[in-house]
Amino acid sequence: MKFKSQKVAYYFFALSMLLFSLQIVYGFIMAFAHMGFDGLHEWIPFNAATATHKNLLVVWILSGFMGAGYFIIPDESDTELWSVPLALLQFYSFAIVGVIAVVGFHVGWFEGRKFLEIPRPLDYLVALNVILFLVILLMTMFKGKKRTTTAWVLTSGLVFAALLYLPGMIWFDNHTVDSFFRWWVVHLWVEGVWELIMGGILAYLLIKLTGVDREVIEKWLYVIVGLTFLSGILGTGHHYYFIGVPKYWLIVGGIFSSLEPLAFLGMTLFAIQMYRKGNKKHPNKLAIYWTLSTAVVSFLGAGLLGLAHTLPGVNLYTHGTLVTAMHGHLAFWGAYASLVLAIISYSMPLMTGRKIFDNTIGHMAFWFANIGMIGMTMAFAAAGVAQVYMERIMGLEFMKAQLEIEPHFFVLIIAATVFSIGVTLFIINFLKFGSPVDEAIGQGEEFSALQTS
Amino acid sequence: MLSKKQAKMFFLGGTAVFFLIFIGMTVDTLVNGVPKYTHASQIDDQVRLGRHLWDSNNCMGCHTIMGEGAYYAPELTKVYERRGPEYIKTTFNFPGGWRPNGRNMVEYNFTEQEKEALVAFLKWVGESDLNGFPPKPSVQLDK
Amino acid sequence: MSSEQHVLSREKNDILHPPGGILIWILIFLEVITFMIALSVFAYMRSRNAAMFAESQAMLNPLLGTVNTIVLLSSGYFMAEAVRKLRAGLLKLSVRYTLVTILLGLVFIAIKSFEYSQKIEHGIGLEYNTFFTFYWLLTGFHLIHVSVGIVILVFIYFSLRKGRYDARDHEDVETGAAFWHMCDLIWMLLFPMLYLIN
Amino acid sequence: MLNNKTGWLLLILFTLAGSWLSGLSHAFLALVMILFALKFFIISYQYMGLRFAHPFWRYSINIVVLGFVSVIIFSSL
Repeated sequence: MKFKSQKVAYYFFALSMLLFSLQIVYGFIMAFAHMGFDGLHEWIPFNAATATHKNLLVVWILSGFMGAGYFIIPDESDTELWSVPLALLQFYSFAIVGVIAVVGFHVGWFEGRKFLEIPRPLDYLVALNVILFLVILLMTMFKGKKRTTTAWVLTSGLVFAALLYLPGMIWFDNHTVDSFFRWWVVHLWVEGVWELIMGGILAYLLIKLTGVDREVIEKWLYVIVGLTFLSGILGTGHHYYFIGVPKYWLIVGGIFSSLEPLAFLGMTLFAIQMYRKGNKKHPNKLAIYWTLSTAVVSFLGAGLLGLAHTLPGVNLYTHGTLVTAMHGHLAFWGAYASLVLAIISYSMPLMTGRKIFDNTIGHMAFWFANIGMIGMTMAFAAAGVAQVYMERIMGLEFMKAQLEIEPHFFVLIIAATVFSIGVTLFIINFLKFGSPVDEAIGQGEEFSALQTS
Repeated sequence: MLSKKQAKMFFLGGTAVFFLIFIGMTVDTLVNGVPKYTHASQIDDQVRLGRHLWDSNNCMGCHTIMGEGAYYAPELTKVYERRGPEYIKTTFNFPGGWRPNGRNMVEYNFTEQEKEALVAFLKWVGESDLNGFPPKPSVQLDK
Repeated sequence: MSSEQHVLSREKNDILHPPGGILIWILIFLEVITFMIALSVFAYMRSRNAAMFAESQAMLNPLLGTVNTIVLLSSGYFMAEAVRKLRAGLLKLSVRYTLVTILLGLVFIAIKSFEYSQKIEHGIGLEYNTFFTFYWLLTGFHLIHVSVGIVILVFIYFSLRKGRYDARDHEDVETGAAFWHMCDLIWMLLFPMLYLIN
Repeated sequence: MLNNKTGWLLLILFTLAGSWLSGLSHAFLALVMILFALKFFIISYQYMGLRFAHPFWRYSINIVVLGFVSVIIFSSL
């Protein structure tokens, strides 16, 4: 850690961990309900559970991104954060809005649009909050003398993420138009500007962890985010196949979204290549593990599993089935959850001065979480494919098909237990670091000395 | 070899061009496509109220519509055609919550007008041209 | 061995240095393969509905298409010459050839626009039928590439006039030229598929 | 040896031949596609300097173009 103000990141990371564990709890509630055990129905009906599960995901990942922003931007701009009190204000208001939203879901306060269930009044608070966050970051960048590409890519990703939230806040009479713009938010987030953020954080981590020349990494960073946008923007078409828009979206969406895996493949090859090129190995093994697993698993989950059902002819049958859940789980885990865990693994030793970066708990957390998530993906895949065949091809009624696939949810719960053990271990490790201390300032220097030699 | 300037131009230029194409297609879709495909002229106050109820009760948290939503309860795009209005209306205020096949629906307290509105919304959805979704099963085991 | 071959063979056996730079070649492969996928889908749709496709194809004007092909190929020739002259140190000629390339590119756009306006006059839009959906999407995307290519060439033209490039340092010109040739390559696939064969 | 000018002449010749042949009969489909593949190679090898490039790039483009042309020809037989 170079600067005192980087400690703000810790609060966001801690909030991230808290919400992540809550999200898993709601995941279990839903999995049990799918198996037929919906004893909590009176208190937490399925629609409240699913809204909470999805929104907690978005909020904890955003919280992780904000923490990453507060950690990375001062380092890259070579200056203290513009204003620590404002950053803390932003943190507390963010947490409060999150709590209100989650409590609201349980008393039936919804907006009811997939992924954007947060009610409209809270949307405005979120917008204000994010504006404050961006102002702090941009002021820090302008204050500092250095303006690195990595910092720019990260910041512009965050700025565009905020801008793209706006189309989701307009009311449209027509459900189709509403759907259309809802995907502007959701798709252009996860397959567009969030990948800018991902690229920025990944580049920062690779620069720090491998010691490869910054110029080389940033040059390829441009190429990869370029490829992401080339395929991702028109790839939005794969959400427009069946919502009541012209047929040309089938062609455009089909072709461009099948190119999307190439961007992820580029990201994977880039990370592995840089890792192999770097001759100085950073002692923080866990951060390296999580960084590389982000690159690899995002290709598997977002790239390959996405490709598996993105063609219009296939998607006609798999659209709106558990096949989507299969892709969604591994994609979010690989691309974004692992990324937040990677930046946490990297920054915690620097903020607290405790060098717990190669311990058994950490390694077990890594393997349990990843293996568990792959198991969950396979359970979803089996359930989804069975559902497609029974419901869409053989014409069985929805509920009859659902009863047939209940055993897959048993497998899902077992895999999810393995996954949760991994996440619990990660959080135990996180707690072991304790809180950040001022004595840790200057701690990163020994690693940067390693890199420049 | 590749210079950083070229890479930057590739990123900025590519993004700008593709975003412009996307905007163009969006405009065409919203102006020429959607009104025709979704019978936008038939959206009246009933449908509007139905959609509002649909959203504010988070029906998408269990059901799917146009294939979007959660995967806990049946897909409702063609439910008007499949079940008819009376059946749909029965499910809303069913004492203890509708539970036909082992999965609980929330018990609602809709007025007669609200029920009508939801039915009107589902009817409107069912009449939209969705490019062949939901697909016709090749075998009809349940028919 | 001419001087041109000397310059080029210097980089002969290096996989990371194809002529014009590695980024443009990654892009060229992506583009060519994308258009090939689209054309394969087009061919598949045609096999399922041959009569409608043949009827629609008859509504296109192969003469305009052929003229446009010749215009585009000639512009490609002038661009290749511009790069060759630059390598030989003949900056003035290079500037002139680049200008001719740009003008021919504009002629291509003009003819294409005329063709488009005729189609629109007859009420043949994006959603007329499957054939024309493909026609508009494919030629439209190609036209966008041509327009982007012209923007790039205009930048190169002014940089050349300012004397930013010479016989030794001209990689950007090669990259721009490669982009321009890519438009030719794509058109070599589109033209026979859309206008000629059935 | 091919140069830019003869390349251009061949390109124009092949274009006219392709248009003319396809107007005569649909039986010339394969021939037309082959003419256009040849033009593809003239542009990439002569104009874009691919003939001086690493074999990787040359083989890749050969495989891609020949693969596409043969798919089109054989699927129409």
